[in-house]
Amino acid sequence: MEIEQLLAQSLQLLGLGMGAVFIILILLIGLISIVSKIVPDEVSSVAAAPAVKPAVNNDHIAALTSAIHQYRKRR
Amino acid sequence: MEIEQLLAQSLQLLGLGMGAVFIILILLIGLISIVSKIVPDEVSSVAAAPAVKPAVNNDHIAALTSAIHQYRKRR
Amino acid sequence: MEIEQLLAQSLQLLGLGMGAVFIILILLIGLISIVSKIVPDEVSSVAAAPAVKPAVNNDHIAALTSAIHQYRKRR
Amino acid sequence: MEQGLLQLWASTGLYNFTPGQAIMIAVGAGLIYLAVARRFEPLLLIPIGFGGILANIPIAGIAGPEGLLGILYNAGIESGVFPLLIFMGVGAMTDFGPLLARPSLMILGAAAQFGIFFTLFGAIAMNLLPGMEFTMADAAAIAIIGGADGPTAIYVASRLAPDLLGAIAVAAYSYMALVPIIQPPIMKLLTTEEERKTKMTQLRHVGRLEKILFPLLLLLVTILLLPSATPLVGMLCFGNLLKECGVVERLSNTAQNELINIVTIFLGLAVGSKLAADKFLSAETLGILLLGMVAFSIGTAAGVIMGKIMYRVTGKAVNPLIGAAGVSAVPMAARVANKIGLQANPQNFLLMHAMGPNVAGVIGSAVAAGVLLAIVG
Amino acid sequence: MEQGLLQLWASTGLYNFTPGQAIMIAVGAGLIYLAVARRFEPLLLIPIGFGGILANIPIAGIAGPEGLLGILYNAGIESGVFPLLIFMGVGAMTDFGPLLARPSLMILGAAAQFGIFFTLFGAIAMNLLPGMEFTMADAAAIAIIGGADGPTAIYVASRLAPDLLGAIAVAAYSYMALVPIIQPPIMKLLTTEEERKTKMTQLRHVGRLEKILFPLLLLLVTILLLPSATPLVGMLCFGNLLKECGVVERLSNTAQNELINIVTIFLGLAVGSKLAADKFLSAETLGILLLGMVAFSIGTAAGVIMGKIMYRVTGKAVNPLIGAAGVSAVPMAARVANKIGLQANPQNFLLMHAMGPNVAGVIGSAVAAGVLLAIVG
Amino acid sequence: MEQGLLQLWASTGLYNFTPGQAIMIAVGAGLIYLAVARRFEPLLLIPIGFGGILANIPIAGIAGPEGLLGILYNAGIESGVFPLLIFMGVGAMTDFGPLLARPSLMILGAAAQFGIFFTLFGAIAMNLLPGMEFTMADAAAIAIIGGADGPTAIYVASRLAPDLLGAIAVAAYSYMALVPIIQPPIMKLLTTEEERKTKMTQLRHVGRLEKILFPLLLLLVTILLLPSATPLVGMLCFGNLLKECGVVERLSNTAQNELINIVTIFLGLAVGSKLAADKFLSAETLGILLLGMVAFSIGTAAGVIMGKIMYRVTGKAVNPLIGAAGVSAVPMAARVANKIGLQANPQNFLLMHAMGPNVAGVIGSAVAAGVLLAIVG
Ligand code: NA
Ligand code: NA
Ligand code: NA
Repeated sequence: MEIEQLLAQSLQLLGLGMGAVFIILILLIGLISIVSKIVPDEVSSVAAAPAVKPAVNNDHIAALTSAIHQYRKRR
Repeated sequence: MEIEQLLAQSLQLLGLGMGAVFIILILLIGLISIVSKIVPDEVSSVAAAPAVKPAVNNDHIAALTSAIHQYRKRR
Repeated sequence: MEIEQLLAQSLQLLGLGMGAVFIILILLIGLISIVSKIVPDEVSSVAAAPAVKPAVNNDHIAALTSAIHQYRKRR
Repeated sequence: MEQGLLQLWASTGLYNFTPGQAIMIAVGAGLIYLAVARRFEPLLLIPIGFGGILANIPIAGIAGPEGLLGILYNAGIESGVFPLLIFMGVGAMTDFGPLLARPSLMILGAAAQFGIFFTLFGAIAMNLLPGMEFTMADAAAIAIIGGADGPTAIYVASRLAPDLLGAIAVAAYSYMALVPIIQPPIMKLLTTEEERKTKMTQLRHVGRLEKILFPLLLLLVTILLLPSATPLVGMLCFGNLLKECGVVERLSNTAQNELINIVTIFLGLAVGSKLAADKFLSAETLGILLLGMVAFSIGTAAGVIMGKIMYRVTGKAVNPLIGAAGVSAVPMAARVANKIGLQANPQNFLLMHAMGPNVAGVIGSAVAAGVLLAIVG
Repeated sequence: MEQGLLQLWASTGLYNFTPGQAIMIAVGAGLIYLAVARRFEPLLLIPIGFGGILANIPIAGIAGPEGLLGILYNAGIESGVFPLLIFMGVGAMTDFGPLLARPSLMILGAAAQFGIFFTLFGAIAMNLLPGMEFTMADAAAIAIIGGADGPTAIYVASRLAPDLLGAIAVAAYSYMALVPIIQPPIMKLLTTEEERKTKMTQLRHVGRLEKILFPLLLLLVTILLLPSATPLVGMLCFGNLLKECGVVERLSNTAQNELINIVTIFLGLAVGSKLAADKFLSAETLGILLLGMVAFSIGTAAGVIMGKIMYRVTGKAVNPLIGAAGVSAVPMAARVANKIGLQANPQNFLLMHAMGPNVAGVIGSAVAAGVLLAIVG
Repeated sequence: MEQGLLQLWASTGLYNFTPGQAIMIAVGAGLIYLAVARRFEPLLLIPIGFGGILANIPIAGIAGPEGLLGILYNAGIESGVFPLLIFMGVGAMTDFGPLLARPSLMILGAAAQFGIFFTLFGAIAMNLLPGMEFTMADAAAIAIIGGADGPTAIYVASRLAPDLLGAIAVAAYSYMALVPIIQPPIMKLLTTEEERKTKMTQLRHVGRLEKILFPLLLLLVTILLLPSATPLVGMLCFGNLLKECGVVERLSNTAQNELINIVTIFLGLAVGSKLAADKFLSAETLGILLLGMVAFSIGTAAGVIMGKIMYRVTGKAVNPLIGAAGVSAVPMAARVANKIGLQANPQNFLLMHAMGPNVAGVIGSAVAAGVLLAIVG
């Protein structure tokens, strides 16, 4: 490749790269801000309890099962 | 393979498998009971001593040597 | 190979091997003695300090750069 | 510039996602949620769930042969190395003392393996349903979920049905976490209040030499009768010998700490690589989840029923509840037996009595795995 | 005997040395000297320097395909496994709390990546000089030095320009060690005394759930927009999740201690295998050293300038010095910002404020690496 | 059903055993017995013995190319990686201070290597016996047992005579454990009561910088004169540098704890894979056991005789007993010298004086290994 082409390509990479970095980090700033507003100040008691009793319902299997059903319907 | 064959084979596996599990664990129960009767209540002082002096005889080499001799004779 | 040759070769290895071992260890004795005379009794304060501040000059890059220059000149 | 932007856009996830991948990433996140918020076997389900997310990222190919998860899978699971090292670590962490103190209770650990073999039959029978196609190897790999032992399930599945490995591992660890939900109703249904109140006599002291000899005896019996189980049983025994022999403490510590931790991280990520959408999102997975539940329930019931037999035979010296611990799921199942026992009688501490059948269940399912590998493999 | 002596003499190093090998052994010893006496990133530069020595021993072939270093290189660096595991450990050691407390400062971590892309352009421009021949892939691998992040640089170089890996890794770690020398003059040049005196308000408390969600959010954004960065970002997030979720402490401890230590030893030795004389002693290495310095300087300047912009926009709520920490080089760059701040105002503690941009810089350069891998790779 | 039963019976160990396998399982159990009850190098002999049992299980194929032991052997011993990593750990655990305090005593560590080369000659001479057929490579691999250093013996054997590796490793570690039995009679036979009573002056203090420079000097000399020894010596020096440099404590700790423990487990099991009956139960093994004993005895004698020479030359400043420690077998041989010294004179503490020749013996046998690999390999 000619040097001019390489230089052009690298300039383009400069733009794309800095653009991608800024877009991703700015998006992340937004998401973090939203989360910090939604999330209660301290973590929910369920997760924080040191020795929580194991699951009390079957939402696990329900989740997997519904995911599969959903997927199969879409195909 | 036909489904009937598969079902028959799986029934057979059920019998063989549970048989093997019971035979091995029952054999083990017997062996453990025998060992617990043979073995002294607390471990022999040789093994228990915290800083036993290393071997005092050559039964190690003797063991290996005799094993080899024995094997070579049998061939 | 004939057994005589093998025996001769193994005798030769005996000489070479013991020679190499002695030469290397004696050389090492000499080097250690020299080092122990050159080196100050306790380690230099730079290396011994528990939380030394990082490098204060560029002799690192200088070293690499000069190594490369030197090499390229020799070729 | 435009071309570069297009190239970049064509390389985004947004551009390349398939619905299956999106769903599987949600499933991975769901596993992590259950592991963190509900304490579902977090040591395994966090790496598996995260691995599942990584495996379903478009373009990146992390689960492919040149991606990290693919490399880990090939090096450690296809080869069988990771589950065997985990089993060594389990051996180094297991105290067989309660089992040795009252070896007859091992029979409970044998009975509970009925869950495995009944499920094998059930999986084959499922072929009568449309959309299900389980070979004998598939059925065997699914059945081993009933062993309630993660590394055994992964080892057998990697040998017999690698395509189903993801679903089998997820089912095995999930149901192990669900033992406190699945077992109690079955245990209560099959036992009377009086049976559940049964107290058991204190366990005898077990000497050090007996503990050293046990792994060697166990290995010997397995060698003589079922060599196909010796990779699993052998590594369990090796780990236990390291622990009990008392002269290689540093190796024993490493086997039950750093080494098993490292392997657990790698194993979990590698199992996650099998949560790729095209393999996981199928009717077979539903069948596996259903059969796994059946396996656990039947295994529990078989253990309890054998417990009831022993209750009668021994003149009420055995509380039938500890039979449920025979499925393994160490130590969760033993704790459940203890808890149900306490509900019936607040002075009734069954934990140590249940640990014997519990660890016997690990041996039992390793033996069952050996049978399946010998005949189906 | 004579023949044997000749054979032995012909097998000595003295007989077989090339000047390049001798020089490279001196370079390896120099790196060890700097690591030990000057504390230049000793965790990496001691293994790299020692590996460099071993790689240049004549006859022994330690860096060859059947030598220890060659085996480690093929197993861990060519495959990408080692840098990814290091990144997992880094994730398990990193507290993203300061970043979460004031997310807007992430913008500083973005700006500092300008050093990478400017250097890419500079490397291509260097082709105008005689004796330099950098392909676009070479240029991208060199540019990533500006990310000031060792594992990222090694990962990208191993994918894009394995021949330059030795020089790139040495440059990356050396300049990371030289941050306290390189950055202060630039920081002082670009800021006024008043700006440097700026105090910042205390950071808010960040809850545990926010910390758990962050790695998942970060991964999600990366999946959607830049899948090619997900191997690096994914392992960083996985490690951080292990740390923050609080339910797998033993895995987290292993990831940030024994596992990362083992991998660091192997990675360093393997990188050293690329210090073979014929690859390292070339004009390209000089170019790499020069460009790396440029990359660090430009990155620092860009961070500080963005800091000055934020200083104005926020009405003096942000001290521009912390922009320099955006290059990453965790935690050295944050410490430098703190130190320069203290020089201007002895009550001005910037350390925790600089940690946000600092860890954002790690994310930023992983993202930049993803762009380079997506477009150039 | 019948067919299934037959298939299961045909897959039992009972059906498939060969007498050789049964004997080798007994040998493996014997090694474990000696390791546990008699403390024969348990860190190695328990994994080796257990690996030997696993390797001789019929059908299971655990030592085969797809079995765990076979995989570990190929990955770690055929490649040379495991012994080299052990050597790194040994380096990180070794204090060369006593050697540096009085370097002239290294000559004792040189003299004791006579055991290696005399045994080489002896092994070749054994070909005169019927049933023995040792090539020069076999003889060299056997001779290295006289180095009294496990990883060196395994490394050399894996390169020169992999088929004999099992017997050589077992002999090397067994005789290292037997040092307190083998050495004292030889030591007493060759010395007078007066010689044994000789007290030695206290060792000078050795500075940190000397300790840092030593591994680099040692490596330098080896590079210049004997590159074929640099893999072994290099890793020893690398480990020692990690320990002594003082700036990478976490790497040093990992190298001398978790990493060496993990590798020891794997190495032991992998060596065990070479205890397969068809290789081990041969006349050659008897020859190896005999020659190993000769090697230890001759090495001890040579060390003591050199000690007597130094006793004269230095005017009774050197106790000839410490010459026996020159065979290495660290730290057992030094302890034996100390014990025999105390028997002659209860105030005569030789331990630290014997540590110098002891660690010099490690270097000496690594050098001897280099010669053998350079000329025979
Ligand atoms: Na089980
Ligand atoms: Na960065
Ligand atoms: Na030696």
